[in-house]
Amino acid sequence: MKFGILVNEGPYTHEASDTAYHFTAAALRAGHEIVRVFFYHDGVNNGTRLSVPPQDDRNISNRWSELAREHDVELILCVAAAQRRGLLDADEAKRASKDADNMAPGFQISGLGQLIDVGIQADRLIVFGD
Amino acid sequence: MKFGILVNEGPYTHEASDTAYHFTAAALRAGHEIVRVFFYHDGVNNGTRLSVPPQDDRNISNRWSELAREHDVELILCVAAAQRRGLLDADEAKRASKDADNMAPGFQISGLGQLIDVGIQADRLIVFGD
Amino acid sequence: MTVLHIVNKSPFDHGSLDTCLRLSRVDSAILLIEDGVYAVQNNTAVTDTLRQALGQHQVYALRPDLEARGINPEKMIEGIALVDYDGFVKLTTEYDKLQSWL
Amino acid sequence: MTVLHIVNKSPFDHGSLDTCLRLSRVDSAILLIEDGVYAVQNNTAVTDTLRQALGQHQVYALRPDLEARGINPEKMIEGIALVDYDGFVKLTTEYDKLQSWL
Amino acid sequence: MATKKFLYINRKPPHGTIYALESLEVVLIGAAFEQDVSLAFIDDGVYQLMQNQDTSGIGSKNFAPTFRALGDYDVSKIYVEEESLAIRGLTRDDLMPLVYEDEDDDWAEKDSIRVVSSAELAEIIEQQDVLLNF
Amino acid sequence: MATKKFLYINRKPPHGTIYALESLEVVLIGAAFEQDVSLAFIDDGVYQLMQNQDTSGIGSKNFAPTFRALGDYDVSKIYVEEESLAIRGLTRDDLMPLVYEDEDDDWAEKDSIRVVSSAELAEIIEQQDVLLNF
Repeated sequence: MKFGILVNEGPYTHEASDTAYHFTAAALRAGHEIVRVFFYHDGVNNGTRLSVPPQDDRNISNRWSELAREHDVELILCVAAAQRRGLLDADEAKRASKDADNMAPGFQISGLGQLIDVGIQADRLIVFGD
Repeated sequence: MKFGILVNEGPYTHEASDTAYHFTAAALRAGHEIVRVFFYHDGVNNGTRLSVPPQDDRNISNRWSELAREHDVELILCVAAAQRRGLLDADEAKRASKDADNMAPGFQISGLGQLIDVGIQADRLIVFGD
Repeated sequence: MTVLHIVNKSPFDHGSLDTCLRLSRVDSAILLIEDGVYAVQNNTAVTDTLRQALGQHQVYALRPDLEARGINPEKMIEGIALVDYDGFVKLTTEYDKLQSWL
Repeated sequence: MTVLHIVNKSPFDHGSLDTCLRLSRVDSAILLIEDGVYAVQNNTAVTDTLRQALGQHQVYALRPDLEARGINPEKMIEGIALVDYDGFVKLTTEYDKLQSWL
Repeated sequence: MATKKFLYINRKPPHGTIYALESLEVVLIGAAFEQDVSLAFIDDGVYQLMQNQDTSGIGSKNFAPTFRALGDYDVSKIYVEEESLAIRGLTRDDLMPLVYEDEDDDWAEKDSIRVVSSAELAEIIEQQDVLLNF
Repeated sequence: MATKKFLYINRKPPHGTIYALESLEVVLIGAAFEQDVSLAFIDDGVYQLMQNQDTSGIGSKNFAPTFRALGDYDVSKIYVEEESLAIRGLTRDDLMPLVYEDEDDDWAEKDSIRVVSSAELAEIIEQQDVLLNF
């Protein structure tokens, strides 16, 4: 079955980001297809590569990046939500004349249309949030 | 009177960050002293310099930076909360071997002791959060 | 030595206002801000709760938050005092400590 | 064509569970996750609500979230089924659409 | 590609958090995809449609007027739960007028807002393909 | 510098959000400042003290055992609201044992948790200098 995943909350702050990860990993284990994980609202903060969590804690951003690498899962940060919150890839940083970017590997920035699109394409869209 | 301000939520996502700003500005107008604004939990996200809000919206990080410059207000991001969420100054980035930093001018990174300290020093500590 | 209690959540989806009222002494005051200001309206499911509170506490609400939400001051429960941000700051100097019911 | 309703908030501080029950048709199912799992315990202020829900809906709860919170399955209201993440995924394939009451 | 029925469920009040504003941004973008779109306002979500919202005092973006543009985007099914209005002491008149032009009725201007009971809304939810919550 | 009375008010459940964990980090750091510290657990905050929490299944940090260290940090006044326990079907026995050694009583081990009524807690709040909420 084809799944779409929407993540509305940031890492560590809300369990939504953990639950979404565990659900996505379990769906892949069961042989389902993940069409896309779309990060919206504070969810875009999952895509930072600057996080330095305590050594005895999980690294949430790395965990998503590995999922993308190992299973070729598309991880999309909403561009408008990401700009508001200061989550930029190199292109966005350049366009906004910012001197740094902070997006983690495996993530991409795209428009809200990708959320509607996954709603159309997927057999099930599941929302994780606050 | 001496005020301490605690901000627990990130910019745009929660009104707490706006209310804290308006309160701080009003306290300064009334001639009070702001001992420190301490940013904790997602509040540390107020200190990013990479935010690119829509042109017709307020720029929350800039607004704090200007307050710091014009009124010499101390803006402190909790180091542990900031590391978890990927909010780093140049020193922290170097220490963690990260290739970028994202803290806005006027903010400083320090420990949780600064929150207790402002609780002790200030006549009033006010908390803005979710 | 008394407390200014600050409530910032809607009383229709959260228990913050109830908890505040349960744990506030008679002479303390209550300030409604952000989504907490929805409690001021007349003819709602929490109007009786707020009327009772007004018998025991001075109750304030932050005017800019009311205006943002389109709440008509004429439809407000009688006895609630409106303040702007300057008035908010003044209140925090008049009470000895501040309790934000997050 | 029926719905799996997902509730992730504590029923003691939020109205999510009440709204879910008010707006769910008899044959739909309910899955409690994250802080939503606090609703499963016996002898609480929401136990009656959940018992009534069990008469109309299949009710599930996410076991890892129960364990994280130290909720003893023996103190759970009878009739609630526990699932792990694999079971969660399986449920979402068995119901036609998913409604997260955020 | 087949048309799907999308329902946006709005349960949060408008200015304390950004969910309502960012949810409306999705609706506007989504309108270009020509799906069968409805909106539901439940619990504190009904406050999003209040008349006379003026955010100048808190300095944030006033997105309430944008709801009035929904009719032009062919978003004309806006369900408001009656019970949610009632416990908040509100009636239809406290909400903004939201209208659309009905192309099947010589472009007559019609009311987009439909106040519905909980039972009706439960049926509407069951009829959807995709349920979006923010 | 004079000693102030700090009360940390905990009203949020432990694992759905990070507030409880980060609040406990403040308490531990604050202990070094030798102020007069108390903690209150109210509403869903009482769940922070539940026995047998095991977060291995959700993969997040299990900080519950850290509460047991509070006695060693001279944090020994832990108030739990009775009404909050009651509506959750909980009693003192559902909570972790938290103890401290009383230096004024030949280091006898004593219970840190004091289950109090709403009225008592309202008085305790009034007696503080600094009220911290997260």
